[in-house]
Amino acid sequence: MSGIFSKAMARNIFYGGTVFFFLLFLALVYDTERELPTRDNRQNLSAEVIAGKKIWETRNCIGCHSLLGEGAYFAPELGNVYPRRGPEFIKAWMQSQPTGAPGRRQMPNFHLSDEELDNLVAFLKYSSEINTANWPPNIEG
Amino acid sequence: MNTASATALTPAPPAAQYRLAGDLAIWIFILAELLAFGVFFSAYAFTRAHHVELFDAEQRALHRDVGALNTALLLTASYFVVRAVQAAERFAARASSHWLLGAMVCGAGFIVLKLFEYGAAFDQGVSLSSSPFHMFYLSLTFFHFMHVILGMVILAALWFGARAGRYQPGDMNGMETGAAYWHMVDLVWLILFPLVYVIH
Amino acid sequence: MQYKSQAVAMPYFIAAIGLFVGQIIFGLIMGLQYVVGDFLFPEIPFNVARMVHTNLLIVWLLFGFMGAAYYLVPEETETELYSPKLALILFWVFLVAGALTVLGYLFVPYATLAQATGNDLLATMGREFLEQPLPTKLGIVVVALAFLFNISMTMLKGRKTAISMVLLLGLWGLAIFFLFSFYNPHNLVKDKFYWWFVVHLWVEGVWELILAALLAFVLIKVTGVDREVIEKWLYVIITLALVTGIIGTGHHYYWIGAPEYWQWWGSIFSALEPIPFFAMTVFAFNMVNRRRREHPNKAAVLWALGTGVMAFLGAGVWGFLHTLAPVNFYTHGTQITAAHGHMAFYGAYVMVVITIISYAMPLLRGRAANSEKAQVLEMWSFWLMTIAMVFITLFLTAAGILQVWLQRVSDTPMSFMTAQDQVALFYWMREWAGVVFFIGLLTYLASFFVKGEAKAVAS
Amino acid sequence: MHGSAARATLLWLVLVAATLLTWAVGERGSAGPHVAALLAVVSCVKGGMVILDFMVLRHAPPMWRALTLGWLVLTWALIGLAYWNGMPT
Repeated sequence: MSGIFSKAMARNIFYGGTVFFFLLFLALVYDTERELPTRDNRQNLSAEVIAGKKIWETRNCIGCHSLLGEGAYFAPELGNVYPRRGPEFIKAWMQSQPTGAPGRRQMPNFHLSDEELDNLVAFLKYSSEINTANWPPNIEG
Repeated sequence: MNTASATALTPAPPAAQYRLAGDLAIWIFILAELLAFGVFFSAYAFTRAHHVELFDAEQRALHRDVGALNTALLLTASYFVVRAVQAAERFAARASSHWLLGAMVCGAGFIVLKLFEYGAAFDQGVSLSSSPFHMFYLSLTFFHFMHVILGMVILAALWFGARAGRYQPGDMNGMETGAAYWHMVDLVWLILFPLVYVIH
Repeated sequence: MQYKSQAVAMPYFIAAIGLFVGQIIFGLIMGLQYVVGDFLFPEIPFNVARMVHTNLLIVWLLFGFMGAAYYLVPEETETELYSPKLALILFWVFLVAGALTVLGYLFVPYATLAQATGNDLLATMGREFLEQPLPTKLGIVVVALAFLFNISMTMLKGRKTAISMVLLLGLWGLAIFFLFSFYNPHNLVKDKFYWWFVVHLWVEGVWELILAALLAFVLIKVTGVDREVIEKWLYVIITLALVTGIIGTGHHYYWIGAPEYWQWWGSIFSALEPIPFFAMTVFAFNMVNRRRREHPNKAAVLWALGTGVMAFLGAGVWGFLHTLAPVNFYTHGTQITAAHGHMAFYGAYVMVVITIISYAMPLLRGRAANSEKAQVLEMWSFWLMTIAMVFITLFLTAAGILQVWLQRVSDTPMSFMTAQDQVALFYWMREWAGVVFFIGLLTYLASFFVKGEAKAVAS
Repeated sequence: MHGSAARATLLWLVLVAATLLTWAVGERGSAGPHVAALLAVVSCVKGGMVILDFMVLRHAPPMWRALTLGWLVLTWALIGLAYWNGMPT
């Protein structure tokens, strides 16, 4: 017999350890909330950007694309598409979909109005100005 | 027959018998914690290698006196905990609870000094994002600080237990488990202090 | 089956398996769209297929968890379920809500669906895995609360074991963290930050409690090892899981605008995340080796051991591969992530649900274990699906490494689509592995219908 | 197995004295590999005392002694390696 191993102690350590690390996590979350204003580009959250985010969501863009690396990996990263392609290209691209090229991946046409396109572009511009610790490694995303 | 039962009742000589003081569950937990701290310490050291001058300069600005005093407080608390365990092992529950109280006073002293140190640091704009050194300084000491607080909670539980006469020879698991955790908190600080406050 | 009310688990298990089939069919569609881009376009665009694929996965796992709870809790608490009728009503509510949601995805344009379901009142849609319309999200909350009420009331009136407590804790955590799906701030960084409170704190937090509890339950039953031994190891394993997993959330905060110290906190703690999975594997094998009885249900034992190994490989090893910030800088948002996601979900959650189904279903059908023939077929399906998943993961990993190399590391980086064309061969191989997986799944289905000499219920 | 009070007191005195030494080195501002090595050794000795005597691992199964003492030495070895890496060449 090299020692004791009791269920009650294992249980106490589970509850204690969980509470401990959850509190630690909350402390870090609290600090993050304080630090975010310097990084998250909130000063540029205009009405257009907010409207653009909603268009982004209601067209389920994340189902093919990634944004800051999160989402699906079927189509290009869009967190930095604004500096990569520029606003006019983005709008023209959206309007010319789908390409219909046989065998190629297809993007639906969402029939966005000019205003909606501008909002979406504003959202993508705002997203590209978030401080992401220099991610992605290069402009191709 | 009689010989056999007599042998079973006589404990084996202690030296010949290995025994882990404290519950196996806490030792697994301690190992996991030590691993996390060990990786964190190494991360500090390897990051320092890239920013030697910054680390050395900002390290000089820390309160070494407070750090050293805190080391002494933790060591004393650990010593008191040892005495508390020893007292409980000779049926001296009252003495044991007094030693534990002493350990908690030392722990509280650590916490007060640490809060003072943090207050001064925050006033100077030190934050997790202000520099790599500050990131590690705050992360490591705060992670440890929370361990001290948890250790205090455990010591308080032991104190109540000791006063209720819960620990005695043959029934030391709770006390030894709590003691092992507290010593771990001490052990980690014995690396943290020279590493973060002194070595450059 | 010792308690009559355990029978409500059966429809849950059947629904789970049915939706699993649906999930895999949509997975095959997506896999093909990766290489034949216009396949089923415009009828089922990729984003719709993906939404169905991932949402079906979540819903069928939830069906599995709920069925498992209805089966397990009466037996653990040694009392009948508080309300079997409520359990059956919830089953139909959840099934109909789930089916309507999927039909909505398939037949209504997403923007129209959003408008029709009140997304303008509270915008929660269009975020990965949380695409469900508002009524569905609310329905999930209602069903979850009623389910938890039923289970908690059952627990209150019966014996409280460690296994049922841990399971309950996991299920409550699941419901509570889902509430973050209603929080969708305009600020993209905060949106993403708290989105992980649902996703990460589910799969690398509270779901692990459910996983460990289910595994512990089945191990007690099939090995006959002392409950005391199994339950204390259960506690140790879930302690390690949460100690590493909670702060491990940080590995999602490297590149989404959160402060940079998360790179350290996230790397250090998530680097330790394989430990609990390793412990679980060792634990499962250890218990089976120390078994005190030969349970007639060999297939369930195989699934239980498989869960340990595959969870360790998928969640532990494949997670570790890209969790350190300097590596993740290059791999974030590539096929490496997809590789990890597939094997981790299969190894940890799919397999544990199949484990409990494999153990409980014969008992629900009035026998200790299925016939030898049915079990052999089920074990074939185990190997087919598991090996296929290993290959899916390997091919996606290969695709990912190549993608990272061409698109991220190279001095002259390729554009996304150019790089995708370069790795098409791996996508083809992944699709074929997917077909094998589907064959394995069909084999699994078939194993339910194989007749033969059934093992009688052990007295 | 928890030793005598006198031994514990002696260990405590040694530990506090060693802390004073570390503090004094810090106050003098001494730097360089020799100083770092000295402080590492002092820390290892102190840690060893806590592990073997306070945590009573002296009487524990060898595996546990190896794990804890090994952790102490390995951590300092890694720190030493990093220190050496950061030295001006």
